[in-house]
Order: sequence, then C-alpha cells, then structure tokens
Amino acid sequence: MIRVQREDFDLAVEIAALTGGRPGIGGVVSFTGLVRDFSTGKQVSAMTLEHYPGMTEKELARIDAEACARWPLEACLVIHRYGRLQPGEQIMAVVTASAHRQAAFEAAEFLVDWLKTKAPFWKLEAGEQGDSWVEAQASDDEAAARWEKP
Amino acid sequence: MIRVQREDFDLAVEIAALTGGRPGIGGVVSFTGLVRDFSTGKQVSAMTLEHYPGMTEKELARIDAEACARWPLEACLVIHRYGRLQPGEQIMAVVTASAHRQAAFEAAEFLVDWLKTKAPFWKLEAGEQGDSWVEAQASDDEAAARWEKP
Amino acid sequence: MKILYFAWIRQRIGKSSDELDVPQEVATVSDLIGWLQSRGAGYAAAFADRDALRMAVNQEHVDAAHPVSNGDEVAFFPPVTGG
Amino acid sequence: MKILYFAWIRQRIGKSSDELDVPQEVATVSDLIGWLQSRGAGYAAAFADRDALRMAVNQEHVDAAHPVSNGDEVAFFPPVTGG
Repeated sequence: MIRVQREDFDLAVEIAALTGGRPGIGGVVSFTGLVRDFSTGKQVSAMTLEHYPGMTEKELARIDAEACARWPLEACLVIHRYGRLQPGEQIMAVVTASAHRQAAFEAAEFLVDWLKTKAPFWKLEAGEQGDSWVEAQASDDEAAARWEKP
Repeated sequence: MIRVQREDFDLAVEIAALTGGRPGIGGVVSFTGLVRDFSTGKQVSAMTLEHYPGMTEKELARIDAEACARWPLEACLVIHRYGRLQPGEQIMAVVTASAHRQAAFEAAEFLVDWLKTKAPFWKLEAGEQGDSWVEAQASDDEAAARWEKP
Repeated sequence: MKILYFAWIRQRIGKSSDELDVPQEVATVSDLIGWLQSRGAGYAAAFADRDALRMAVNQEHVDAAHPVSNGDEVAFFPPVTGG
Repeated sequence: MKILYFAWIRQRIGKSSDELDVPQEVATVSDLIGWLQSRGAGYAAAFADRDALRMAVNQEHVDAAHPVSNGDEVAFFPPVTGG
C-alpha cells in the first residue's frame, strides 16, 4: 500500500491498521525519515519537498510490488509527504510486516534504498545562506545497487 | 533506554519522546514483535511471558550499551513486556535513531538478535493441546552469532 | 507533447511545463533536449549539464536514447532526493 | 545461597526459588546441579538434560564451570525465548 500526502501521519495508527486482523504477523519493521537541522555542514531551517504527481504514485507502487514479490510479506506500507516541512518533522515512512523478522528487515531496507533512488521527489533546503537543492548521494546509489538482480 | 513492563505501549508516542529535541536525527528504525496465532503448526490462543526481574533489566541495559558503542546512535530504546498476551498484541519493540539510516537499521537488527538470545524471557503458549514452552530456535543463535566480535 | 520540469530545471526554465508541437525529426529524448536548448537562455542553462539530467517518458524512468512522439508526457528532473 | 528457577525448570521443581546452605564441596555451578539433583524427583527431572540448561550467577550468564559460593544468587532456566 502506498500513500503520497501533504499531511503528517501517526506511525502507531498506521501499523495498527496494517497489522489488524492479520494475526500471522510476528514482526513489524518501520523506517521513518525525519527532517534534520543540518545538511552537509549547513543549518537547515525548513525543507520543501517537490514531487511529480502521477509518476510518484506509480513509482512507489512499483517499488512496493517489487518488495512483495521478493519477500514473504504479510503487509507493506509506504507513505511519503510533500510540501514544506520543519526540522524534526516526519518526511516518509516504510512499514513491513512478516511472519519472521528477517524478511521484514530486508524488505524495509530495500524499500528505503529504492525509494531514495527511484521515487520522483526533490528536496529544497532553506537555510541562512538561502535555498539550495539537496544533491543526490553516491552512497544512496550504492545502497540501491545492492538489490539489483544479476 | 530500556523498559520492562506489563502494560502495552504506543510506538508513535515512544518515537516522538525519543526523537523530540534531537533534530540531528535523520532516520528512525523500529522493530515490533507481535504475538502470532500459530507456532510450529499449532494454534495459539494466548502467550504468557515469564522473565527474571533484575537480570532482565541488567541484560537489556548491557545490550543497549553495546549497540550504542558499536553504532553512532542518537537515541535507542528497548521495551519488553511480560505477563499474559493475546494474539496480535505487541510483545516488545526496539527503536534506533541516527543521523543516517544504515546505522539505525544495523543497530536495530543487532538489538533484536541479541535480545532474543540473551534477555531472560520465556514464552509459554496456550493452545488447544494445552500449554507448552516455546523452544529456542537455532536460527536465532545463528542471527546473534553474526554480531560476535572475532 | 506535454513536457514537465522539476526542481532546479523548472527554476532555470522559469515554468513547470510546456505543451509543444515537436518537429518530426525529434525522435528521441536526446533529440528533444537538443531542440529545447535552442528555445532560449533558460532552456540552455537547464540542459547544459546532461550528466545531471534525469528523464521520464509517460511516467517511467528512461535514458536519453528512449523514443518520444507528440502524444507523450516527457519529464526532465535532477537525480531524485526523496526518502 | 539464593537459587532461582524459571519456565519448565520451575514447573518441574514445583517452586520458583530456594534459599539453601550449600556444602563447602560445592564449588561450581556444575557441582551445585549435582547436589540439587539429589534433593528429590522434581530436581532430578529438572536437571536431567544438562544441554537444555542455562544458568546465571549474580544475574550474569555463565557456564557450568563458573564458581559459586553461599552469598551468590544462582538461576537455572531453559534457553531464552523472548523478543
């Protein structure tokens, strides 16, 4: 399941909705991304997330489907926000649920890695020196490449 | 931070308390263990968690300190419940927060693996065929052994 | 053809989209970039560094060799930085 | 010496703890197990399979060769299954 929204979310409510009525779930892994107050050495006072409506939903659905194809997940959720956020605010979350924890951990890492390199979002940071676009990191490409099939 | 308690917990509240006032946190990983309704092929109607008061707290604190020594964590929480639980209920959670996600993911996996093999808890499952103690799994020992230092 | 621009590419061009009739000889995304570059200084600046450019045709990531035609939705953007 | 029993070891012995004066020749956890086994059928059953036994002295995991003395808190339990 995927969601793209401006509003904040409550992780516990999302997990309860995802796992409710599925008593075969033994482990739930979540990753939540937060706005940091610094970025490559600069103070960040706010962050604006731009995205590509339409493609964002399709791309997240593809990534979600790929995770479900690769791991025996009982449930899976990707939420990503857009718009202007303050330091400390939640940007996105992935939640994976499985009978056993290893699948849930691996699928969550996969979802975050692919989302970071494939989902069409761009971060504009506001700080003392004005606005600047966050640059993509080679470490994210390397993390995503771990999951490419041979 | 560690907590051993009979009561349920709200993961979002715990994460908010853990990350509040720490705007250097970029990623939060959580693992939540739930009571499943089956176990090695048998229906489970309830689970009772016995533990060793005193040693439990010490052992969880040791594991928590070890995670903080190995990874650059901004915050870390282990909650484990005891007493009688129903299928679908939360048994335990670990939460790790770091500037970057890799540390948070690894530390969370480490915490769960060590907790499962070192923290003095025992699960008694109630089902149609009566009560039975859950047996330790070799897969958990193998998972924990990944983190032993050479 | 509907052409969308995001992030600093949008800012350099000064708008978020174009609706254009593209000449027949524009057969690939690469051709399209060359054609757009001639439309003014903003476009030239936006497309100056091809290595920094990512693209999608009909909302799927593609490379510059991908074919395009007038019914397509084409998007240009920097490497993504969500998550 | 305070001796604690957990899970099925507690059930087989029929109580969760003992407060015992242990003879001087009981120098290790292994000695203590041997001494306890002679205290009755429940103890014998609880300690029959040494491979299934885990132990702690003063709330730290130890192996059967670990020394014990009368001031210690010693605990016996099956492999842990929390998490």
